[in-house]
Amino acid sequence: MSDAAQGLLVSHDLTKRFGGLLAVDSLELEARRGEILGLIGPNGSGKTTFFNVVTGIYPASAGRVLFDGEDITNLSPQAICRAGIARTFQRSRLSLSLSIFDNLMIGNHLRLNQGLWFNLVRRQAFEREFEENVARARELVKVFAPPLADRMFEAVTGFPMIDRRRIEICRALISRPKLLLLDEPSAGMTREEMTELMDDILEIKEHVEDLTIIIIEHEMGVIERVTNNCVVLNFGQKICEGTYQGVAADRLVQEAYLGIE
Amino acid sequence: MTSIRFKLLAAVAAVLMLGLGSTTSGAKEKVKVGFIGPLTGGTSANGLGGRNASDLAVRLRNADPNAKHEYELIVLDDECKPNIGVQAATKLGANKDVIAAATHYCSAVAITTVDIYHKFGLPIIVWGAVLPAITYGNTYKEVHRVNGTMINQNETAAKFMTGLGYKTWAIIHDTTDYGKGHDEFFTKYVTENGGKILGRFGVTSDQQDFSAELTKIKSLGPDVLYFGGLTPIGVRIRAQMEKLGLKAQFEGTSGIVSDTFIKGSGELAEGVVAFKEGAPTEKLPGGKVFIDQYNKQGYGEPPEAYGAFAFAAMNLILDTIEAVGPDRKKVREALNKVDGVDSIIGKIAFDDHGQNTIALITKYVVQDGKWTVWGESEYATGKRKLKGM
Amino acid sequence: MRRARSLLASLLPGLVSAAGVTVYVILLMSVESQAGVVALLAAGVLAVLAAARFGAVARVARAFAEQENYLNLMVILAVLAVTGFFYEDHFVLLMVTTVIVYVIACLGLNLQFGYSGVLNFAGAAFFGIGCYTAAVLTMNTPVPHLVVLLAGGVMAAVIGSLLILPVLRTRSHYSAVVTIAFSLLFKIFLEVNDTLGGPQGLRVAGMNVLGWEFNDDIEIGEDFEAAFYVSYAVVGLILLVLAFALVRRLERSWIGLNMDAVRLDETAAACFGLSIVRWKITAFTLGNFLIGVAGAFYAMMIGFIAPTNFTFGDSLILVSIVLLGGMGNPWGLVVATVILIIVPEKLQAIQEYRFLLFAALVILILLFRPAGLLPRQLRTYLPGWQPR
Amino acid sequence: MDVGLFSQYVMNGLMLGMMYALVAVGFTLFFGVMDIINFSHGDVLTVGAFAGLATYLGLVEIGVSWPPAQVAIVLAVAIVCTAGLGAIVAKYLVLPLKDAPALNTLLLTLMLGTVLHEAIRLFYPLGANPQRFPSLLPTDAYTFGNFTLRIDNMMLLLAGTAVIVGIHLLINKTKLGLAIRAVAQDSETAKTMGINFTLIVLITFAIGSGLAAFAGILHGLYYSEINFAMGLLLGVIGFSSAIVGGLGNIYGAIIGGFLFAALQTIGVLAMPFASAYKDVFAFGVIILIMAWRPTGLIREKISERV
Repeated sequence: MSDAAQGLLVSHDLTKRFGGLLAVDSLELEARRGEILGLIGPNGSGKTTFFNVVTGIYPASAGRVLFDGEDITNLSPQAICRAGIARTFQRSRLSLSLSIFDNLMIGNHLRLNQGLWFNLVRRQAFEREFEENVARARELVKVFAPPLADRMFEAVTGFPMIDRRRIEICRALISRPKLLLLDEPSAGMTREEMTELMDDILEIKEHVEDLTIIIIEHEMGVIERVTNNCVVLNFGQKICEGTYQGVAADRLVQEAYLGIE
Repeated sequence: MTSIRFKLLAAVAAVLMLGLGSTTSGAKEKVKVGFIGPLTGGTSANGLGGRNASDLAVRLRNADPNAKHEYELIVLDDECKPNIGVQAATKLGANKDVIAAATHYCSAVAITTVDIYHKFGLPIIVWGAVLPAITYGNTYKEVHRVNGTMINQNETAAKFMTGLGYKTWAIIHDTTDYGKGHDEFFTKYVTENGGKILGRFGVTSDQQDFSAELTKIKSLGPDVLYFGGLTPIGVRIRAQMEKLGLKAQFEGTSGIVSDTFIKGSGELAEGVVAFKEGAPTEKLPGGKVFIDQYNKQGYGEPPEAYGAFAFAAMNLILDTIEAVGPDRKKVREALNKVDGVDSIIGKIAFDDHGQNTIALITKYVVQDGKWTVWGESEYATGKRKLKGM
Repeated sequence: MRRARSLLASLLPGLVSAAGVTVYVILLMSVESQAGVVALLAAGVLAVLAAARFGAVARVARAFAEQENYLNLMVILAVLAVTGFFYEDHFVLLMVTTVIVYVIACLGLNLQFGYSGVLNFAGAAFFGIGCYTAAVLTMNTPVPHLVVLLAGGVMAAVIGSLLILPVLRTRSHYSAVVTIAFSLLFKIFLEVNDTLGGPQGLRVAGMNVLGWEFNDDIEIGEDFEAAFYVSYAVVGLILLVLAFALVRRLERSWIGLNMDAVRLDETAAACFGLSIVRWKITAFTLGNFLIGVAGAFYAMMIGFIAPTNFTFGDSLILVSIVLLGGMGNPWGLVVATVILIIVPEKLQAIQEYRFLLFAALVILILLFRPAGLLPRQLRTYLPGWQPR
Repeated sequence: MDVGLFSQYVMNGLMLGMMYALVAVGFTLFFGVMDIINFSHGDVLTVGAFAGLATYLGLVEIGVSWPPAQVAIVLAVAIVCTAGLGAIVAKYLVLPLKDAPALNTLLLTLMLGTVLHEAIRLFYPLGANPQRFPSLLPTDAYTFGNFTLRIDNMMLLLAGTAVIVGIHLLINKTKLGLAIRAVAQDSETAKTMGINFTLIVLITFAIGSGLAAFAGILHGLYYSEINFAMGLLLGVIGFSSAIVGGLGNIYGAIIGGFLFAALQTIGVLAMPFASAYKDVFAFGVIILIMAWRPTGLIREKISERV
């Protein structure tokens, strides 16, 4: 039984060191259930490193990560995925030579029957599972990227950045995570695309109840429009938190980040 | 659709060409004989020499107006690899037009393919492979060999060297069947004759650096360094002995009796001893003719150590076909009965296993940049001395 | 009726091309004169180029994709047709069977680095393990020969598992060195070690299944006699069909997808719960198993094996076949193997220059057709399945 | 074991290790700038050695017989030849495959190596046979018990050390070295900072390949013999050394080279009647090291961006 008052994801004193460099420094952070939390800060302030430690790609140097009341510090990426966290990557990490459907099924890995016997011999059962998942994937794509629904069996290489970003978000969503980590979804997009993207994110929130999102962004417009709360990092430390308006008014933040820009 | 039309055209063209190819035969009946040897890879020099020598035998025969048949030589490469050898042997064996063949320099290949010749009933004469089991490991009537085995070679070598007064040996051999076989038989005969082996070092055939082995040998202090292997590493070992100040006498096997060894070692070759089956070609009846004719044809490669054997084997095949006609069974029977036939490598006589029993072994020493027969060298007369004598 | 006709129409390009290729191969194998071989090869290349120019290749490819089952059957029939045509000719049948064996081994390699990205430069070594297993078992034990085939595969997989730890822990170039070292070590070990025949190698008994002696020519009645290689060609073909089906099914399942995901991006795959270790081990072990089975079969056919058959150079030839065919495309393997095995054999004129030309050809293909002769297509999970 | 013998083993090991290290450094340089393995490196070494031999024969032909001049000209010609070859390889074979999978480049360079040594075998006069390499250095020898110290070996060892130190200085102390390191660290950033990426790659390949020619001549002078296949095993061992040391790290390559030489020497010493197993032993240890340290003894900096 998890405590409702406690956030879905909580980090205590979380530290990540690379040699002499403190990438994340004693970070205390809390993402409350159902909110969209913005994570902002200048380049190299430790935002992506925080995601990587949470998802198990890097081991933490010190401190703890609690998810849904459970300690997930230093679990393998696979175990963390099983616990219900899914993510996107700063530089799009889709498998470009595969189809949209294939990429979605990679995201759907834990819901597919992975037995050798099932896959090789019980082809009729496999066929049923395949058809079910085609339907599921189409449903999901129809909601978040309608034009792509009829092109699910084309290679990802052929699609523009905004579509790839959508596919990547769908890949993260298809596993029905409790927590979605978005790492700079607007990178490399035009103004119009960014607006579409913000609509998409808000739509996700509308369709999937209880979903908690942490979003790393440089575009303050995106942060302002979609987040409920913000945490500002600098040199791996939290320097401020609150709503966007509150944070933007903070003197420290302006000095560290907004002022410099 | 286009592709089909193209293919039809191609087929027609090919058929035409086949027709053209086969209309050139003259009045004489055309008979096919085969040659297999390593034409690529590390031992290709010997294979190419053997091929040229066989080719020479066929050319000379075709130029002879008294010959009953016109001969065509089919040459195949075994790459010194057993599996490729099987392909080549099958190709010859399955081709019923091929009456007989001179085959193989590499023992590992020959030992693999003898079964195939037996299966297809193709009589063959081995022209270079020295492993005893090729003839003695079976009772196949199809398999013959003109060159001697490494048994004869090492028996002579061991007796000769112990006779000179050498007492202790260190052995370096390559880890191919050639090197390992020589190691085995030399050890056997040298121990029987009272010699002692102080150390034995296997090296791979592509090894470059032997300093660790040679340093160890230096500390063992043998009278003689026996090397069982082929020219390329022989050259390397000889050079590195010098660098490390190893003063032992260098003794080789048939694998280093080549001009290449002397060219590669320069002045260091002086006084190296080695043993080879057969008498020196130029000393044998017809040997001089062979060398003259070989040079006249302008082949790109020298005949090397076993060219004369390949020539003798091919000549024997051609003689037999002339005598009994182009029939595999008859040729096989006739070859089994060969006893005391003259050739450029001396008299040939096959025993029950098809092994040439009159396998003469000649002792060589390098003198002034030439492989010289021991008895004719200044070393035998005492004018020059081997190391440690 | 109309259905039958439309089926025929969609089958036609595939049927015609399969028949054409069969006739072409038969012609190529029969031609002896070098001029004939060169003319045929030139004609073949021109035909393919012309066909590609006029879109015929694409049509054939589509036919194969749509009517897979029929056309797979067609290809099997084509191989049988070649085998039947040359039923007396030992040498041609040996070449056909050799091609079959190479394809099986390359299917194994394809699982490893074509799908899962696990580099293996020791293909010839695992092939050799299969061969040596067959030699030891057939000569010293009464184990039935079909079991020997399995044992060859199992041995290769088991010995391969010794390498699993370093192979799993290392990536790309680092894992290349592990298998290269193993490949060199394996050959030297066999040469030095005397219990396994040393450099001379070992004899292997011919295959015998339920009293059917493979090494005897086949005689039916008075007049009909066929080369014993027919037996090997037929059994080899059966093995090939099984291996091909296994690899195809694997590719067209979630497992094939997992392997692709592992190859393309390990980190991303791990974040979605894929066990990198599990799928790499599956691919490596299964691949080695196939290579080992191919080796055991080959050893029984050839009858004698020696370490020089299993050098690093031989491993490279296997890798080249997979790369040239088009990584991950089993059909590409078949085409590449036929070219790399048959063409040098027919072109005797190039004898000493064979390796040079072979290497130059591989370089050209890598430069100008980096995805191989038949690049891999997107996955179709079910044969002939179309999204509705 | 007495001191003389021990010194002899150490000396042998040092020479062998030097040769491996020189080859390994080339591998590591190429990897640094391009993240690729240039497997033709061993055969480029062979080309260098044969170019040197041909130059020597030419010099004798035109009457240059003063050994120091011969050594200098042989080295210069061989290095220029392979440096040019290296740059050509980089420009026309390696750079075009920049975005292809690593395996493609690996196979391409392996095949290029085959082309190079097969070309020597077929087109150099009697190229299939081992060739005698002249002794151009003084061959005086001093003997201390079981230890034979030859002046030429000593000179080769010193020359090799000097070249390795020189490469170290070049990489760490010069502007060119800075540019090479910048490209190695992050070619994208280096490009934005105005470094001519292509030029740096070509120069690095020229340097590395020139180094191979040097190693080839060293090999010829030390062993008095060269052959078309000498680069094959040297290439594989040099590559293994670079990997075991840790790719992209010059010190790693040097350590790897000497480690491999030590393993082979120890293999012979430890197994007097089974010394043929020494390569089995050496490669076995390499596999174990890879299992223990998957990215080499000196760890490669993990620069993967997630």
